[in-house]
Amino acid sequence: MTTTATTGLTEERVLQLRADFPILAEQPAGVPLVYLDSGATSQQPRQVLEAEWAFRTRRNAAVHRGAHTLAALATDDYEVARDRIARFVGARPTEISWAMNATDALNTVALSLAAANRAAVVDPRLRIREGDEILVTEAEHHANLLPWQRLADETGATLRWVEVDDDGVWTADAALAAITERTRVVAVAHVSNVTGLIAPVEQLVAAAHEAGALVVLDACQSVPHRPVDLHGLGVDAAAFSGHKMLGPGGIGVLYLAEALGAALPPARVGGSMITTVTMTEHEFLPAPQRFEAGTQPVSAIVGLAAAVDYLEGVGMSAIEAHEVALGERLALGTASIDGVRLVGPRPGEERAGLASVIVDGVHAHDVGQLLDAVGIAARVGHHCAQPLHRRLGVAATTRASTYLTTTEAEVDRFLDALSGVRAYFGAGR
Amino acid sequence: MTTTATTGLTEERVLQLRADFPILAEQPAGVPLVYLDSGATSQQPRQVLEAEWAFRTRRNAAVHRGAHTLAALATDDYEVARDRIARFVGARPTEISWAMNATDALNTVALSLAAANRAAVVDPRLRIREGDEILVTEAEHHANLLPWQRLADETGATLRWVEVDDDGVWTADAALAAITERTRVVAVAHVSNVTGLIAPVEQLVAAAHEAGALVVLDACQSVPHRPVDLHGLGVDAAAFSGHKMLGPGGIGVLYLAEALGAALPPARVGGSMITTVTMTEHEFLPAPQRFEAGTQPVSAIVGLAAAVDYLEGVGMSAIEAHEVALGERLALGTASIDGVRLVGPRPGEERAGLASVIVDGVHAHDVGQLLDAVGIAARVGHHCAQPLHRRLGVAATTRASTYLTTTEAEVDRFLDALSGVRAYFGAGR
Amino acid sequence: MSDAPRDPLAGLYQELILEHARRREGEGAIEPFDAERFLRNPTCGDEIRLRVRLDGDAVDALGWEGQGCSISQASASVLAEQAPGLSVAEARERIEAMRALLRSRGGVEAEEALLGDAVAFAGVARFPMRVKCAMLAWVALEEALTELDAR
Amino acid sequence: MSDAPRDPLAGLYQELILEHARRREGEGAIEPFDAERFLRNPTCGDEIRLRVRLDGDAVDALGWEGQGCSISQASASVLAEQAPGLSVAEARERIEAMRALLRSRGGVEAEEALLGDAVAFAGVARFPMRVKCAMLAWVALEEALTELDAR
Ligand SMILES: Cc1ncc(COP(=O)(O)O)c(C=O)c1O
Ligand SMILES: Cc1ncc(COP(=O)(O)O)c(C=O)c1O
Repeated sequence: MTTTATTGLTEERVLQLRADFPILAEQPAGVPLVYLDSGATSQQPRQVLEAEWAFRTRRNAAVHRGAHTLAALATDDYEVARDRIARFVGARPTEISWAMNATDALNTVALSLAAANRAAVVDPRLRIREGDEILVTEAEHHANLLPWQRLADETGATLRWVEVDDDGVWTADAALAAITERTRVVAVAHVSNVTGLIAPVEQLVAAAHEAGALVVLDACQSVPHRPVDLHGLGVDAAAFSGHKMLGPGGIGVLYLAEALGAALPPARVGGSMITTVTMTEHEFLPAPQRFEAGTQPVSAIVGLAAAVDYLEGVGMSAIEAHEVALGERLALGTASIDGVRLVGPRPGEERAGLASVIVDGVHAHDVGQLLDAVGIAARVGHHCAQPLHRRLGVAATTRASTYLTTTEAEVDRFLDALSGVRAYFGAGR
Repeated sequence: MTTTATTGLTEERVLQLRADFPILAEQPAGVPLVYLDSGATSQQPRQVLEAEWAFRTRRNAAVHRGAHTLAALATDDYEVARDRIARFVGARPTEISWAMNATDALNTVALSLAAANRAAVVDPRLRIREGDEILVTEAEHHANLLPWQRLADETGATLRWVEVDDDGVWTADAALAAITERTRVVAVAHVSNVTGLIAPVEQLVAAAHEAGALVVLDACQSVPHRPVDLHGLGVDAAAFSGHKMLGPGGIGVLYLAEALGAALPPARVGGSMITTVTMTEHEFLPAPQRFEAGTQPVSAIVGLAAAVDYLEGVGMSAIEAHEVALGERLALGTASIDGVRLVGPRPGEERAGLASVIVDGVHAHDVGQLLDAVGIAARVGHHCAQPLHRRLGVAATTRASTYLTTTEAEVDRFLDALSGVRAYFGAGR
Repeated sequence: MSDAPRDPLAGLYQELILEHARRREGEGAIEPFDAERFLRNPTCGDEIRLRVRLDGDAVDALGWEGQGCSISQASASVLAEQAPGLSVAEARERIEAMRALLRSRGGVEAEEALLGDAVAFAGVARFPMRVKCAMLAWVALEEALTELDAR
Repeated sequence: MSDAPRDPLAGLYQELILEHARRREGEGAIEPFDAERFLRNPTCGDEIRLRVRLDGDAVDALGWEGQGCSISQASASVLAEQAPGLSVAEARERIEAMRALLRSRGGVEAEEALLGDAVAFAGVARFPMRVKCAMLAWVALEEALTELDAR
């Protein structure tokens, strides 16, 4: 078994980090908390809370267009945070704008493409017509599926998808074969939130760009957990959420590569994103302001920058190695329990630090309830991926997802509890 | 002069409240801060910060669809907060959904109406066609203007507006005369962020409903400052922002009256707002969930509920009386300074607790700079209302806006500093 | 509130519940039927399709198909066992008692006389997230009866 | 950083700036002209329309129209006073020096010899929000010269 000590995080280091997360000392179910639900939302270290508290009690004001000092200080913090977050994902600050969450960011891309295609003159790079294709996978999160269903509907394009196998896994070959000259958009999750599968982004980008298609990356499960270089990957757009990367809720990040950001009309319109407004007309500022209508979640952005500082302080490569080892431990462990079916890549194959399972004869909600009784917070349900679950033949799975604060002992407690589930419910009797 | 002591807040009470706001003790410009920019963004009391801190360090989790205790606790807090906020504005909890800010909420209404009108079968209540009219005023904030410009564009409807006079004021008569059978939407600010004018909402609603039009209320400057009963007013939709009412940034509130919420399609699509999703189709949950795609800003919502508690603890009627008195003091005071032109209602006429002025011969940015030098944080610029400023014949005005923590002495310091501006810049020499 | 029980699940999964979840009394689509309701709990995906046949003013037969957690399946099974023979008014009364029991958060003494085996669900009251699961079939019957009333 | 001066505005509104803001040297639309730029500072709404005419390699005349705060108007006035007679290379050098001065946050000693009266803007460097105001006309000239270079 891979040991996390060499390239990842030592147990000592993990315990040290855990001390920064007040909630990990809580006992919501009356027993020590084993938090294995970072895939849904992560917990926040003191440092993030303190950065926000400091901002709100010392420098809070409406940013930009303020002549007073407080507004200047707030604007400074705001733009420094943007720089910080941009650097974290290998982007230019002007390529980063804000959203309510990743879902909002993905909707913005799809809504903006729809608006671009309703315009009298359509930018040829953005053109989507009847007969064109939008490509997703069968494993997408609803946030990266529904906006494209709707865009296909509105433009008359066809939504196509890469199918998954019985384990919920799709292959690079199948995806590459599905990209044709008719493809206009390829929208895919970098890391699946259910299977932990890692998409071959570089290959997809090469093929998509060759075909003249845009690539939109749902980076919700990658940016928090491994080093991501958006320029290096070459995608045209990407979305991720602050609340999944130690940051606060209410802040999503939209990356639009310079060329796309310059071409796309905004989805939302209002104050702070215009140059001139008359009663009948309006003109927009360039990106990123163009995509930032109204007052932005400044304190959350400052908090997210602090989260990024924290993550980089630990080291994204170390976090990745730590979680990959835990993911493998989960895969191996769950696959060896009788009557438990592991979803996604097989043990030994590449996967992120999470695992979803099906317990034969026990509904996932009952599994989750029993886990909760021993303090384990895992997630049960369709994880916003109903088509994938339908393909797997179940309504719900049970998912354990790890982060930098997860210990091997916690994974083992999960595996141990999981082993007892079928007996408890008398499954297979 | 009206005294605030009888029906408003005593000076003692205001000083007591100020102690709850850590930032008011700061000296960003090196002198004590006189914060007269609550109209742009308000400051947050300890109680709001503490509520969020408690949530984030003890109960933070993804809400709904979680089987574990932490998720149940978070869901509880989330729905209790929704109830709290709904009650504050006289709405049912199912009529309240979340947005990034008020701008986003207003965009949602306009985008959803556009989507409804692209559907194969259009709900007659939502139908907007060529020849129909959307009515706004010349004084609207860009957030309540641009979305309607775009909706008019997309539907072929005509955007009409109620004109303002030389003071930036429009009359109920003019507005009522502008509502015809062709009117489909009336979108108006309850309180103007520049002039402090209070709209005759009940009259507009009666006339609009008579004509079969929807009324959308931009309540950004009313809900924070005076008692607002949305059911009592009878509007069909309303929007306001948490950051203007002692709450955190990143949370806007969208009110959709039950009938409209049931009829409107969502603007954003994704997780947590669906019943069934296949690769080709999706079905939505009823309101409010239908309008809440993806992870919502739960901590900010909890903070906003704490802000509402704080406001009600002080009493919205008392806050209103306090600010109305300060608004009158501002109006009287500014109107009596030589070379200073007060915008909006005349002294003695009804106005909210803010005032915008034009200083003859001195650009607003220079005014703001000089005020800042003596610690006064006022706002200068077009306040996201360019058409109004064009009508007033200036590019920018200087605005002082008050809140429950503002003292008479602060207003007087502002008036005093304003009196010296023209001399400092040698205007009129 | 803070007195966490040693086994927090004690009381939730009564043996009777697990047994009913396996037995699935009344599973199947009855024919003919007077009313049918399809209900779905969007939070967790539990589903039920419930059919009811009346004989005059009494429930003659009840059949259901569905999927979900053991709580939702067991409560459908218990309902199917109890409902036949009840008058419509009695059925409504029992549904109301079940609702009161589940919403009590432990505060209400279960009306054992009225609810019979269904008192096994008393433990669900301490798990608010599961109340909807336990009520699913019962609400389906309630809605079916309301539909029949309206005819 | 925390040493707040007693009059924080000292150094910002030099008498020379206020005087230029009133004088508005070079205001007006010159004819003929070789290049024109319209620039707007979206943050505060300051606007300038600047025209330049060359005589061989030298700036022959410069005229501007615009509106904005005293800083932006005065800096246009100072520029209009200084530019005529400079070679294009000298003009660019001076624009660069102005930028360095304004961005210095007080750290750079103003090159008085090079900037002349424009050193009066040294105080702006301590007010980052006003730097764009002071640079507006100068950036307009820079862009106009770049446009002419490209011809
Ligand atoms: C009247 C009015 N409408 C709309 C807005 C926009 O609010 P937000 O920036 O929070 O979206 C504001 C605040 O700037 C406002 O004062
Ligand atoms: C892969 C993936 N995409 C999209 C989302 C949506 O993120 P959010 O809810 O923050 O908008 C999630 C998280 O739920 C996710 O895991």
